[in-house]
Amino acid sequence: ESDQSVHQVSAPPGLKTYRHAMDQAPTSLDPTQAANVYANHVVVNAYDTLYAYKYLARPYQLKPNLAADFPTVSADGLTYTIRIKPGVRFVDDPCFPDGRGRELLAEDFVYSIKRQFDPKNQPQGAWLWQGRIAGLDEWKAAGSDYDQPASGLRAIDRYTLEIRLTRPYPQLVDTFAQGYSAIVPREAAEKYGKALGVHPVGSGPFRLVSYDSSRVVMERNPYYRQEPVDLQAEGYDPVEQAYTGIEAIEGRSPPFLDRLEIDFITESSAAWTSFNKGNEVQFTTVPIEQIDRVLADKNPIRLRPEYAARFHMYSGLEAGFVFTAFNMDFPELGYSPDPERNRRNKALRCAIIKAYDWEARNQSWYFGLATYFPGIIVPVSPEYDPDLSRDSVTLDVAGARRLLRDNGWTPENLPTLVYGTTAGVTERLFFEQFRAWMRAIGFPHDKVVRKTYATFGDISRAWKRGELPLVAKGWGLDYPDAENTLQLFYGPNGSPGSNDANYRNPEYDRLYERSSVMLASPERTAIYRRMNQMVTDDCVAMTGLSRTRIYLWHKNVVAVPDREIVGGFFLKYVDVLPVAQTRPEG
Amino acid sequence: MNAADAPAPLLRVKDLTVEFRTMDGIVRAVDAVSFDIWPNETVGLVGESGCGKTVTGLSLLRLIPSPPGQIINGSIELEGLDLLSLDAGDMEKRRGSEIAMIFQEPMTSLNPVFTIGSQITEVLRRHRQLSQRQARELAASLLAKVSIPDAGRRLDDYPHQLSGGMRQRVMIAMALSCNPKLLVADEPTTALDVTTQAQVLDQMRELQNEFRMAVLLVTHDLGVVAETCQRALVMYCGSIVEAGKTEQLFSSPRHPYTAGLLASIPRIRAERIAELPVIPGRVPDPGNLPAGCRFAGRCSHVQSRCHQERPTLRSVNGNAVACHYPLGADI
Amino acid sequence: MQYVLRKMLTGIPLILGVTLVSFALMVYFGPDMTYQLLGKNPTAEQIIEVRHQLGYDQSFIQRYLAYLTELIRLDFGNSSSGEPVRSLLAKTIPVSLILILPGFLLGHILGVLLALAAAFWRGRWADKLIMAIAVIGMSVSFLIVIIAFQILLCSSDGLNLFPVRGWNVQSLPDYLSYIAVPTLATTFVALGYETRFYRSVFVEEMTRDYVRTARAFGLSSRRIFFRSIFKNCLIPIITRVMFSIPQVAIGGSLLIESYFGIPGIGKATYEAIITGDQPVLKAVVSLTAILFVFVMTLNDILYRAVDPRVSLK
Amino acid sequence: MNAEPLVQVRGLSKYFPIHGGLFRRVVAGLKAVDDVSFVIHAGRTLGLVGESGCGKSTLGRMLLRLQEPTAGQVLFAGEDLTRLDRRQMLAYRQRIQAVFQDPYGSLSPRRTVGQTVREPLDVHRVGTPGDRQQRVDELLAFVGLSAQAAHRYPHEFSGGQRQRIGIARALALNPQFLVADEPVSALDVSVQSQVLNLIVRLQRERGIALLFISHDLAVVQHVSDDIGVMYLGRLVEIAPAGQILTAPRHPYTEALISAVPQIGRRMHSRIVLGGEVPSARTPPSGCAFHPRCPRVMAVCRSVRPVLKKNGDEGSGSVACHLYP
Amino acid sequence: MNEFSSVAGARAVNRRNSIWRKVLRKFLADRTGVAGLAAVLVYFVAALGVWCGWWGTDWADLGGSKWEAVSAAHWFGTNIIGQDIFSRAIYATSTAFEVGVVVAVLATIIGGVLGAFAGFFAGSWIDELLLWAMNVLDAIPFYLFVAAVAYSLAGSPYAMHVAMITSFWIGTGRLVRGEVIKLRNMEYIEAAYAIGLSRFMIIFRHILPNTSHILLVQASIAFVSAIKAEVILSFLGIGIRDGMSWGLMIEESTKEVLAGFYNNFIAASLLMFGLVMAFNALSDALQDAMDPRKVA
Ligand SMILES: Nc1ncnc2c1ncn2[C@@H]1O[C@H](COP(=O)(O)OP(=O)(O)OP(=O)(O)O)[C@@H](O)[C@H]1O
Ligand SMILES: Nc1ncnc2c1ncn2[C@@H]1O[C@H](COP(=O)(O)OP(=O)(O)OP(=O)(O)O)[C@@H](O)[C@H]1O
Ligand SMILES: [Mg+2]
Ligand SMILES: [Mg+2]
Repeated sequence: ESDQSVHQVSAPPGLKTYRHAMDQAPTSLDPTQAANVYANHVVVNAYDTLYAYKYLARPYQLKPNLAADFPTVSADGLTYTIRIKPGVRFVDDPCFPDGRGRELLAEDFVYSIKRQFDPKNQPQGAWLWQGRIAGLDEWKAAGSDYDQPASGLRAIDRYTLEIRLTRPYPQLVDTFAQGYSAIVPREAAEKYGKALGVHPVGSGPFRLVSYDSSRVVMERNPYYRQEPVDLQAEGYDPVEQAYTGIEAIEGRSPPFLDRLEIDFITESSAAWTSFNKGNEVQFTTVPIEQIDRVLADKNPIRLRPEYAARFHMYSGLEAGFVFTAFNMDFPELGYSPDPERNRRNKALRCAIIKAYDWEARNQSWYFGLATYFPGIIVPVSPEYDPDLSRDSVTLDVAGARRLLRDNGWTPENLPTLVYGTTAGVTERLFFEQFRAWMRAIGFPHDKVVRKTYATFGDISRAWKRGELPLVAKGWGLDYPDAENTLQLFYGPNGSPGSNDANYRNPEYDRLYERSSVMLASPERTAIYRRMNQMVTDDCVAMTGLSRTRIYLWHKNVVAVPDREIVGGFFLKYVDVLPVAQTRPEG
Repeated sequence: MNAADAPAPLLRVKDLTVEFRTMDGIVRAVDAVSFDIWPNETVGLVGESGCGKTVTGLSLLRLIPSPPGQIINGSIELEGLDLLSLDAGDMEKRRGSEIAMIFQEPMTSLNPVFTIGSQITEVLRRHRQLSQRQARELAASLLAKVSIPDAGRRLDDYPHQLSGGMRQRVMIAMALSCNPKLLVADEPTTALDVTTQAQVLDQMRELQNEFRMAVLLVTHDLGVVAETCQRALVMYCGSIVEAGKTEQLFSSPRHPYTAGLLASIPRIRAERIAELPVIPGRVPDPGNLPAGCRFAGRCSHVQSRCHQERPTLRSVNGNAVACHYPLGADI
Repeated sequence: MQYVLRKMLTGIPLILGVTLVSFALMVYFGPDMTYQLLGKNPTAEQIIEVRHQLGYDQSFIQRYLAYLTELIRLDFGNSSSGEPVRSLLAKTIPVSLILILPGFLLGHILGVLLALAAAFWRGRWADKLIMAIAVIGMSVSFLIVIIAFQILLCSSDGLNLFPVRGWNVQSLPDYLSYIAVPTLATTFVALGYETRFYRSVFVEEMTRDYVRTARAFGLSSRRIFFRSIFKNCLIPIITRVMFSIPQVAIGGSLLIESYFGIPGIGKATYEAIITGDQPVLKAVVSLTAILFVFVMTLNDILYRAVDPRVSLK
Repeated sequence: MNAEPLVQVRGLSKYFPIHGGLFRRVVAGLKAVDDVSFVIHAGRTLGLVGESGCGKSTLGRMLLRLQEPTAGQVLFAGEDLTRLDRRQMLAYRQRIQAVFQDPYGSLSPRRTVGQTVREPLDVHRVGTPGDRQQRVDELLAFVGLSAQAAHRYPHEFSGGQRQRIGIARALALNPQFLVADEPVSALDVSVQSQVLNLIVRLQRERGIALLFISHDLAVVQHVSDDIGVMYLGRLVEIAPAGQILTAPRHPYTEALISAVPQIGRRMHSRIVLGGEVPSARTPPSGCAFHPRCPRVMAVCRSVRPVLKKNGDEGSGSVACHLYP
Repeated sequence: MNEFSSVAGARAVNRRNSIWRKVLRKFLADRTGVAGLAAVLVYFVAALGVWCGWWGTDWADLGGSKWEAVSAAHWFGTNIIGQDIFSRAIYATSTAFEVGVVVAVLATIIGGVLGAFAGFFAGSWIDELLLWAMNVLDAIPFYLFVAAVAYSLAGSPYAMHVAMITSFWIGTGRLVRGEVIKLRNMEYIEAAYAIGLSRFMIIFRHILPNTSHILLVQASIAFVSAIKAEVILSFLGIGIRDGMSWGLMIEESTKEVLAGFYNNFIAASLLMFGLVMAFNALSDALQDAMDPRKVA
């Protein structure tokens, strides 16, 4: 009997332990709930996925993980055949007949994807495959009986999968790198039911020891398949990455740790203090408020010597962005049946966009380290166009005022801007900043109001129900393809879908539909860029900004940390050297 | 020990003056009070509410709450030893064993969460070298002395299980336990019913004789004084206005206040009288006393001298009286 | 015994009341979990599905009654992370208890001691000093104390003596190092209140007639103070200690737990409130109500043990 | 006696419930007042004496309908007050008024004397506001206070003055009957007589009937025409004042009289009762006085005596087996 | 025999409300109390100025750059988005008063009235019901209760006020109830019955005014508690929604202090400490001055 909460031992001396810090706790470790990087950090380490992103390659590149190779795709792009590696074992767990983990088979993958379509699990990942993989929706409609087959998702033998699509889906392989597609044995899901969320049974590099709202502790999975690291294949760049000492893992089989702890530390200050103490967490993202203390230089980013002596650093742009969209369904500023009003509304939106001071936002919140850009294709996307006109992200108060005046907007007839946020301090200051900008172009103080929501769930509800004229949100890429952000403005995705702006542009929608079945190509890139321009021209959103992340880790840790796209894949490659070897006392 | 008729008094109080600091300024609650008590004598201290009786009694034991009160002048000699010169610890030892005091409120004067037995034995053991058992036996016999039936078992009762009269008798038993030379009894029977009051007073008198102690009986009931005391002191506004043998004082009062007081108390008369004699007016504000005689404002014999000059206590026909124009005196 | 039984019976309406109010506030009108459980690109159908799963589509009465049956069975199912509520509580409550206990005890014990000193030397400089410190202690915000202590004691800018946060307790030294700062902060803040309260209790008791009686019979002031007065003061002391138990056991440590990242029941409850995790809320609310009734009963029993006046009625 | 008495009390009783058991059910009754009857004629005073807790106040409160009787009737001018509802009672409140014991507790400390005295007039809407003001001044003058007193607060007055304010309030509505519950017990001797004189005067000048409650026989006899003696909730003797003092019949009355401390008398003549006043919760069987009675007989222990008219020797009644 | 004029009448006639005068005199003799009052008044003037628009109007303006140090233009420097911290701290003073006064007044009124009813009808079902309600609300830990109210009334700017009032009235209610049970047996209540006053009139005319000393002291305690609770609630994100408060400033500062920027923290905590301290001194002195055992 391995009651996990009982033997929650601290790192016994001699065990190689790495303590990671993360700013939020996952709410569940069930792959059906692996909606964010927090959950994925644990899920992808406890479970296996068919594919994964390469450890070191940037931009992100896929590689087979549990799959033996990339899929074989039929000519029409509709049928995928995937072989998985034989001999992979689940960890030992009482859910298995004799308590010993059995072999992972293709059928387990089928089962795991079906779980995303079983309402009992309150799954969150179905949108990735809904309407795309044939038969799954029907399977769900028929009552989600796992013994019934789904026509498009089959295991043709123990190690071979066949997937049939309703239409081409170039991002399909990316979805198989998501935590959502992590592979769960049926025995565990049936034995633990809901408690699977705190009791993962997988075949990933680590197995769970304990988990609560303040940290998760995992230990090495002794059965994890032996696959020596090939740094070249992982995208190693000796010029950029040699300082990390990563070459030390070449040819060795992960995981290298005996024990992995992830501390969930909400307050960045606490994380920072803990990190600095030297004997607690060994990794942190540099809290934004520490930037001036830590950095000697911002361009390029360089640590101050006292930090450089103790820590390794990596910095890069996030795979995501923040933006504020107008809800076009609000007749006060969006679509209006009256063409004249429609025109004036557009002028209003454009004026607001001009008044939005991205530079100030960048300076005050990100110490000038973030990158702001026009449109909705983020800089880390391969399709990003660095030469796009920056007018839409350049402050132009005079121009904005002129635009308002020319279109008959006066302080009296300006609509009230309701800015919905959650209750945090940063959100409030964002709002205060926004209000000050709007006042600069003539909005009266009380026509820019904040509405707070208790939780992110509550504000999402307001967005999904179209109750707010402004939607200020962030989007993290699920996979490195601009399609992932372009779908945010696709008409049929309107509320309650992801198109919270309820942008409806037939031309845009047509282009989106066309590009969504295309493989990456210059032609597809051109279409993406045209769509991007449309969103910009229609003044639908104030966008966008990608933050720079700066990671620090102790010098005895051998790693290139990352938290983008799926998050957490790097953990199995982390190695820790004996402290005395590397830690210069300061 | 002095005999009752010996010239040396047991207690000699001279010029005792007590002041309180209050919001309304300094209040002189007791003003140059002097009196003597001889062994085994009962002395009554009477006067209206607020005239300083309790404060006088408390100052004999140096129990004036301080702050705000302070004895600012005078001496209190018990068998020739000035109590005011003792240090706090010394005084503590003498309380209970040489001079003890009991109070008016039998309901609240005992600690509600200890049995009366433990309260009595605590006092006993404080002053005498006794074992717990001896103390308990002694306590039981004391309770029996104050006629509490079934004394042995009653020791384990809590105060609230006793009636008011019994509680007051427990207090008396406690007072007797260490055989003090002087007992100050501050209105010990005022809160009791008449029939109970009679019982308790009776008892006190008997025990006083048995234990040969002197009692200063503080009360506002002239009837009680008349029936129990050999001598009486009449206080008015912080000073003694008249003192003397009880019978003489009550039969021929010299001070108009004493006379007025005696006349105005309702008493059982054969005939209903149309109107009781009264002393008009009210006691002056303690913080705002008149310059001359403090009774001048209410006195029916007042003369102009009374408003200017304070009379001092002097002997008139056997009574000591503080009045410029004492009644029935031939001047 | 009969008395205890009666007391417990009168606790039933209280439990109903507490559960009703809390159910209405936290569960019925509380945050809507639906949208947290939806994927990034949900459909209207999924929304209905999730709402049904969560029982949001039922009436208040139906949901409350369902809750009561759960309460009677003492089984509230699984929290939103999937963990059985029972094991969640079993994990978090002990942490909260041992986290808060030292501060709780220290606050009350030191409070009583300081109050004793202040009352004993009433009006003197010791009293004035203690009371001045108490007022200062009462005037500083708990939050500010926590932040200041954390900077002073845990950060590399300060003394760096204790862990900043977390809860990794395997041994006594671990335990002590984790609770040190929270305990200091809670004690610091509680002390002002406790001292003042207890001092006023002692002072009030010192003016009682029986104290004067005891003094008139020559008992030493020390003995009067530490024996007679103290026993009389036990009643308010017990009441205060007792009634702060439910507060600290469930809610009192919320701030500490969230600031120091300690996985206790306060934090778990708070998180359940903000996420609308109904099973956890229901369990905590029920537990609180039961604990409250229990404490009330216990308080009455102790009260009777101390005060002979009560026991006879 | 002529005509119908103003107040007739018939078999008045008040039992307070004693709770016990698991559900706090009523397990017994505390007989605070037990089957008391008497009459008071207009303009006359009945004095009521008895020891603490014997039920005097409870009786007084029942006459004022501040407490509901358990049994019995209170006839006022022929009307049974116990049957009136709240509204009907309001009319009678003007005719029956009360003076209370505690000069400190019977006046609201946050209201001026004027407001206090005026309040009955306001409640019953007597006259115009101007009239009321004038009436307040008159009343204050009657009880010997100046008109300025109306603007001041009770705590600025001495006990005797406060008691007079209370009397002024009681007189505001020109009552016919006054219940005075220990109106002078809390006062100093020298002030007591002032207030007693006032009560005598108002009774004489205004012809008010009075129930005067006190524990002090000396006080009672000064104002009363008749005196009733209560013991443990029952009336044990009632007779004209002169008679009861000179020739008490009940042994308790005798003891009570002898216990009053008197100037010019030494203690020896006193009858001292043994034992304690029993509690009303556990009244002795038979005659409640028997455990303390110096003249106790066998019958006293078992049979409770009833109040009987004195046959030959004068008027009055007594409840004692000594007088068959 | 009108001795009134001879003795007391000599003093000034018609000194109205002299019970309060006595309280005032006692209060004025208490030096810490007076100092507290003076400090509270200074704060009050600061708050008043904000309401009247004399100062603090630029609390929302982006008047400077990020994290400016103390200077003549910005007495406490500026915050992360360049707002003037001094203006915000002053503006927060008015918020503190707003929260404090609203909560104190309403909680005291509700506690007073309900407590008076419970006490007056002690033993009846009204009392049982009110006691039950008090126990129920007491049984729910304060911060959780506030959080629950705040989240269930999410969006309402007064959620925090409602929550605080709902929990703060209980203390007052219990005290008033206890006091009223004592008062109920006072003879002046009986006298009021005898006169023919209805029970409602007795409660409002005779009972409530006589609990005013408790009400005043409780109100001052509620005021302080509200200000202190606001800080913690704002920190937890369930306090003030719009506008500025010390709690919000401290919330802002929690991250900044580790960056070595202490201005928000110091400004807010010092100002708050000052007000709370002053108010504590004030309410202590009030409590002493109004203690009925020491007054009448
Ligand atoms: N603790 C105190 N603080 C201030 N003044 C006091 C204090 N104790 C007594 N006094 C003052 O001393 C005076 C005398 O009080 P004392 O208690 O001796 O009167 P008393 O004669 O015993 O009256 P009573 O018959 O009411 O007991 C009072 O007028 C009062 O003003
Ligand atoms: N509300 C009540 N509930 C229960 N018992 C009561 C109540 N009021 C009075 N009693 C009891 O009734 C008995 C008579 O009380 P009452 O107050 O009438 O006596 P009293 O003669 O006026 O006494 P005192 O001289 O002390 O004023 C007492 O034993 C008392 O305990
Ligand atoms: Mg006295
Ligand atoms: Mg009475």
